[in-house]
Amino acid sequence: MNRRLLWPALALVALLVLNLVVTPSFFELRIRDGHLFGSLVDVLRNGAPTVLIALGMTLVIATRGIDLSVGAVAAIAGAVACTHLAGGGDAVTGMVLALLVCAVLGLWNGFLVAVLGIQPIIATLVLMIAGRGVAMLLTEGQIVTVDDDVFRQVGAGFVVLPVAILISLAVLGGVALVTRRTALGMLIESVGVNPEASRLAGVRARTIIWTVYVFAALCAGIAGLMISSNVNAADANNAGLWIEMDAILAVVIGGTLLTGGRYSLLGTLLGALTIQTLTTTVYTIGVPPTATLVFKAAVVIVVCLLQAPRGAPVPRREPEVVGS
Amino acid sequence: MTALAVPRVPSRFLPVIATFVVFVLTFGAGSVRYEGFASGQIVANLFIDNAFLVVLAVGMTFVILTGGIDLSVGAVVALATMIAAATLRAGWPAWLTILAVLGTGSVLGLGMGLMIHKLRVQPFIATLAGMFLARGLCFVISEESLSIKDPVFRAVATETIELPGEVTITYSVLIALAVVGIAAYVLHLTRFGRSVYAVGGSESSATLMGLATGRVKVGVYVISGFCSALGGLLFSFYMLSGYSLHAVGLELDAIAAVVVGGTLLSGGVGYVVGSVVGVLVLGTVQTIISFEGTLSSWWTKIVIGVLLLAFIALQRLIVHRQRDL
Amino acid sequence: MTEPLTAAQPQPLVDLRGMSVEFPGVKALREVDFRLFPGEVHALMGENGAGKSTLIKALTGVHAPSAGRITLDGAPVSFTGPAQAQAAGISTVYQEVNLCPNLSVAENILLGREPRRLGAINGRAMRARAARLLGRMGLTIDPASALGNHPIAIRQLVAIARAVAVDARVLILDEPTSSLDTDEVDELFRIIRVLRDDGVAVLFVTHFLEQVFAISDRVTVLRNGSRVGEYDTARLTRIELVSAMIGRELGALAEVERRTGDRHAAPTPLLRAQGLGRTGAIAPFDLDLHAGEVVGLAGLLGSGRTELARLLFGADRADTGRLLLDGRPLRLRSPRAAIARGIAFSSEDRKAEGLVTDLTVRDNMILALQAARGWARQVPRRTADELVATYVERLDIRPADPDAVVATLSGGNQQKVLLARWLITRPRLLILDEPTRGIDVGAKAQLQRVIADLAAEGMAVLFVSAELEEVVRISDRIVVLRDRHKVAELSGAGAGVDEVLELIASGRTTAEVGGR
Amino acid sequence: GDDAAGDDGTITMGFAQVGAESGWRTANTKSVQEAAKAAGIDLKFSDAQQKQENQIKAIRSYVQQKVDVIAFSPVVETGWDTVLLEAKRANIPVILTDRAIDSEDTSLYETFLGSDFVEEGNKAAQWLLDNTTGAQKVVELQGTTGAAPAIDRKKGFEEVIASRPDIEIVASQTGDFTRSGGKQVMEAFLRSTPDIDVVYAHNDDMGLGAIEAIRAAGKVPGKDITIITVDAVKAGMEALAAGEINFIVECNPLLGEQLMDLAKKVVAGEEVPARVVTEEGTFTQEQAKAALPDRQY
Ligand SMILES: Nc1ncnc2c1ncn2[C@@H]1O[C@H](COP(=O)(O)OP(=O)(O)OP(=O)(O)O)[C@@H](O)[C@H]1O
Ligand SMILES: Nc1ncnc2c1ncn2[C@@H]1O[C@H](COP(=O)(O)OP(=O)(O)OP(=O)(O)O)[C@@H](O)[C@H]1O
Ligand SMILES: [Mg+2]
Ligand SMILES: [Mg+2]
Repeated sequence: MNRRLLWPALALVALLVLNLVVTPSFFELRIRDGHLFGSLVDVLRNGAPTVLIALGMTLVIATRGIDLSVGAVAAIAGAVACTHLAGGGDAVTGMVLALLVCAVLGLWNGFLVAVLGIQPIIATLVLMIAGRGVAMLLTEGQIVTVDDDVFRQVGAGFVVLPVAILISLAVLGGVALVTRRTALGMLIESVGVNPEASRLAGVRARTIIWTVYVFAALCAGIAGLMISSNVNAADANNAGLWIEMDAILAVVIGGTLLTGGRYSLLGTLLGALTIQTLTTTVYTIGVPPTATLVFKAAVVIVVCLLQAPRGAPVPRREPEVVGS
Repeated sequence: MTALAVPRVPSRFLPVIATFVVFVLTFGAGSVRYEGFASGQIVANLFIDNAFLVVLAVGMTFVILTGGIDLSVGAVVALATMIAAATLRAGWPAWLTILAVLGTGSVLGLGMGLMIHKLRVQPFIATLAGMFLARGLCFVISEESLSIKDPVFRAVATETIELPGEVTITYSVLIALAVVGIAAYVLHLTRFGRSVYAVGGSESSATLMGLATGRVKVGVYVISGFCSALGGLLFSFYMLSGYSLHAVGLELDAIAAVVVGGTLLSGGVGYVVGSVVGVLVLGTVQTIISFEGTLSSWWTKIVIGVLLLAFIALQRLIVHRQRDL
Repeated sequence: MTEPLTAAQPQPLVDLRGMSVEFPGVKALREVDFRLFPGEVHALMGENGAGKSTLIKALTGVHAPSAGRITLDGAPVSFTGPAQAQAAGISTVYQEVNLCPNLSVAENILLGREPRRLGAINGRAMRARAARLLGRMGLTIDPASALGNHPIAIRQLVAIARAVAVDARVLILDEPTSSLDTDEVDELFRIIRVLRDDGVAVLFVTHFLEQVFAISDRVTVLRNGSRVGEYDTARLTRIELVSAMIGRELGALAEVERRTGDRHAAPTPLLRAQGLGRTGAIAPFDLDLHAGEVVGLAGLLGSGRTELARLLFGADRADTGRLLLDGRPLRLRSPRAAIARGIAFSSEDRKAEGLVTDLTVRDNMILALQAARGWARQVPRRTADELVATYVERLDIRPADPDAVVATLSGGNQQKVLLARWLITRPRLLILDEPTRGIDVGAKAQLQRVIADLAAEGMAVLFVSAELEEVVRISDRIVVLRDRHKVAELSGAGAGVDEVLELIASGRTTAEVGGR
Repeated sequence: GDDAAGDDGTITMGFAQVGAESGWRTANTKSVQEAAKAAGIDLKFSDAQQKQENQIKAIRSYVQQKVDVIAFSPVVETGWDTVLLEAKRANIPVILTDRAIDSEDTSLYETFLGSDFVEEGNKAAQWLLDNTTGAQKVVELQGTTGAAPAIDRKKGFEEVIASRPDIEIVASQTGDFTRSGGKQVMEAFLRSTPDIDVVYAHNDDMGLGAIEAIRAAGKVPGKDITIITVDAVKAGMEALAAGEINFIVECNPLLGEQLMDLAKKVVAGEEVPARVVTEEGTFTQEQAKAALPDRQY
């Protein structure tokens, strides 16, 4: 494993061990009705939307961008699918429709960033605010409850493992494959590190930026479907609320710099799982709600302290700019 | 627009000027559309209602100019209101409370700055930890909201200053404007300020040029922590209460104000004045919404988004036009 | 190998003993001794990657040495950063121009020591002082203008102005002249001599041998991180110096003879510019570039060479005139369009516009080729490895590790990586803007040979260099620019350095083209 | 305010809503808007996006616009004095909905109309006392940490169960008033705390989330585990009627009509009681079945 990923991985392991100490049954896995159950499976399943969104976010951040709108896009996806279902529509069309809408929203973000040249944080802030309004407009501010067996599968279904986990892993595998087997990964990094040099080398920076925003929106869309399917309802207000922060945090914990360039999908996965485990830990070890945030802060700070470079710092400064 | 286009302004001022022009245009549009909009008091209210945000945006400007980010400001504001309310309730004199609040904010900022500089933690993570910590401490102090009954705080909060033309402002406005003035002075006329820009332009170059980049990086987070605490005090004047859920998401408003004001998130480019105009822009959007008065909750969000977009698009347009001339 | 030292000065000002610096996987310096005396100009020589810059960085506290000690004026010192070195009287210009592009020229010169009045920075005094310092370097640019708007050569001069603005005891210049023209170099040398006579110790790195002999009193040579020896310049010959640097006899390094003879320019131009121009950048000009021919661009600093090259590539949009490719009109909307039509452009500013420094040597080398193929069709790993291996060998890139991150390469090796990127695309027209910046003698000769070969194989090359000798040596035709106008076009046969120099300087135009 | 109303007879009301953070709140908004239309009151509505400072700005702008009466829901008790003082200076009467404010100066507002969150907690606990015997392990799904309804519903519940030492809250965690929050927390509870008897959720949504978790764990909600929630929104009532929830304490969002009546009286200068409590009940499963057909929201 990459050295950069050592600490996030250790943090994750430490959290899991903590859980094991407090709840001895934490690592237990049981098969019931052909489904795999257990706390670890819960962690993975609840973390699936964050993993997905963080994957999209990783690519966006690698191009020096950021996408704040993913939470709102997730809410819109849930709202589109559920209102379609509640109106008597069929689940598959509903979900396809939702993802189409998300693709359009991704195109929109990409347009603002790549074509108009608006700073990504502001460009996506627009959709972050307005998007939730759109989602609420669709649901008229109510929580739309649905009851559909196909739709339920996305977030709560099982094929031995929860479907949500399988989807996230599939997307992770797909992205890893596409970015490694094609030149996309390298071109994304080069646009992120030095946009001007990339332009002069003939890289289609605009298309690439556009692609990553669309991809991020699609990931957010799938995550939104999972979130709403998990509770069989579209909650335009709360679905994916603040998930953009979790996703960015996952990316950053995974060792990808917010300044763009080199990224690590595996790191992002570790980051997202760490965050989800932390949340679950808070519930299982019984941290009182009033102390939850102090606990989280303590964990983050401890991890940072451990991670801090010690010992003989031979090259004192990493030559982030040209060496020699 | 045309009036401003005539004298050739240095292109680095363009984003700020463009933001200002757009602000004036929007305000004009509001005045035409809504009765009672075009009054001096509305402008004054923009400052009264956003004094704390101005102060936060100033602190955030320092941080962003170095290429960093501070997510803790909203939480520190809440913590400040909480500490103020709790200590005043415990009978502390107002001055001691104020010192305690400002001290806490600065120390938190120092902690985050050291984490970022010494431990080389990414600012996003360090300040997020700061945010959790500050918000968490609020809950530890008290889960419920506490009102502030201290006479000094009440006086500062309620007393107004009469300006000509029947316009009144509060002391908070004066404090905020003073902070802006001091910040502009520090950024442009002191070595520390210029180093802030240098670090944002290229940290490695600044180091090789022999600047104390470490001190600058830690310094901006201390400043931001201090500004957050001061903003928190202004917030306590505004609300006369301490509450752990105050100012949720305010950090995004502060960042948005700074960026709308033409500061680049990548660092090295921008002005405090821009951030102030950015705050005014966000405030105007809010004012327009409340004057409209018929928007449902969701249309409110959509309209805020659309207005924000219109602002930025117009700003880009003006900047582009000017550059091409 | 070490020569006996002249015992002229009793005590060195700077004394490095047994310095070693290690990077993960690389021993960049091995127990190097180095002495610098007051009142001398000391040249530090070595091939690309020999460890010159590392030595300078270890001395000034940028890198922590793994062994060794430094004494300054007899007292042991250990700097933890450039700030401390500066405070101790060591003023340094590092190899890459390390300034802040977002600040003004004046600020870049005086950052950290701005004149103040009542505690506040006095902007007017600052600009006046900066203007004076720039004037000393023969520069008349506006001190209030943003540094980022100036070309790399100007930035280099600004960095030097910053370094000489303080009363330093030690002045270190790491390849300060790599982008400069003869005039600027003369100006710089004049300043250096004044400082030397005042007792300042000057450490100077360059790859131009003439400059070494022109200015330095003594020379220290590094090879592969170790010290080869310390010499008196007066008692050293060119040949000795070069063989000390490369560690073998000079044979391989004979200058590239003029090989224009075996090249045949195609009769019809490959690319033809008619009245091409851009306001504020370059006046409209005509230019024909033929396959199988090397055309050199000569001119002074700021004469518009870079601008001309960028127009031909579509990096900037032209606002007058037109381009014809193979006789057919060509509209270049972007660099991408140019690349698709077989035009390649290697920028002079490798840091800002060339390399993607966080990526590996391999990725940087195949970037343009990959971009041309589109993201979906990855250059097969085997092909990539072969191409990379070929050019690593051909250009002698060190370390020869395709997975090394470019940021960790020495300046000269970075430049070679950038060149390799464009050579790999096998363009029909190759535009090279200062391709030899920071490259050592051996590699330079090698590169010139590569260019000559490519032209012989039918490539058209447009070659821009601040080093006039090089332009003259390699070109079939030389286009002379002055004040952003094309003033002359000389065919290679008739062109000598002196003639070109005279054209550049005098304002005379040749009848062929005439100034517009 | 009184004189301004006289101009053309219509009353203008400024209503500063907190936001639209839940179905309950949306129903509340809708009720106010519809009632205003029905009562011929010109409503200026603003949504504060869950931020108290925005609510204050809105109220200040109503003062600026010289409306006849201002109404708002102060979800936080504190922080209103300054702006209400401005309203008072401008002679604009203020009606609070939902909750009172923590101010000694009762002249700052005319009246308040709303529910009592502590009372809701009491009712929930009382039902538990009345309908169970023996030891009960209760898990609590709290609302957003620090939010007034969460604090009070917890307080009210604890007050009453204190009288039965065998009822114990074994775990308590925030589910942020959302379904997915409720589900996630309940999943963790089910694993860390064996033999849960009762779930007390601060709102229906978290309760509905908990039901999903309980079902996924192979237990039967409403039978194996007793579920008590607060609010009585439609989805909650349906679950109650279906036997998955055992008891719901109503928290009625439909304040519109009562509010408009009060507003008219206040503008006309009539005396109004200092506190008007909304009519709210509780629902058992049978009552839910009966009430469902004509529930409005
Ligand atoms: N930060 C770093 N990490 C790893 N290796 C490095 C780093 N900096 C330099 N090196 C290596 O150290 C060796 C010496 O490099 P240095 O920059 O000192 O060479 P140089 O003599 O200045 O060459 P040039 O003439 O090309 O500038 C090279 O092999 C280089 O790759
Ligand atoms: N002596 C000078 N005084 C003022 N400006 C100069 C001077 N020399 C160059 N410039 C600047 O040079 C720029 C144009 O240079 P350009 O890059 O075209 O030159 P060049 O011929 O490529 O020279 P080089 O690449 O060697 O710098 C202009 O932007 C101008 O500001
Ligand atoms: Mg070097
Ligand atoms: Mg040039």
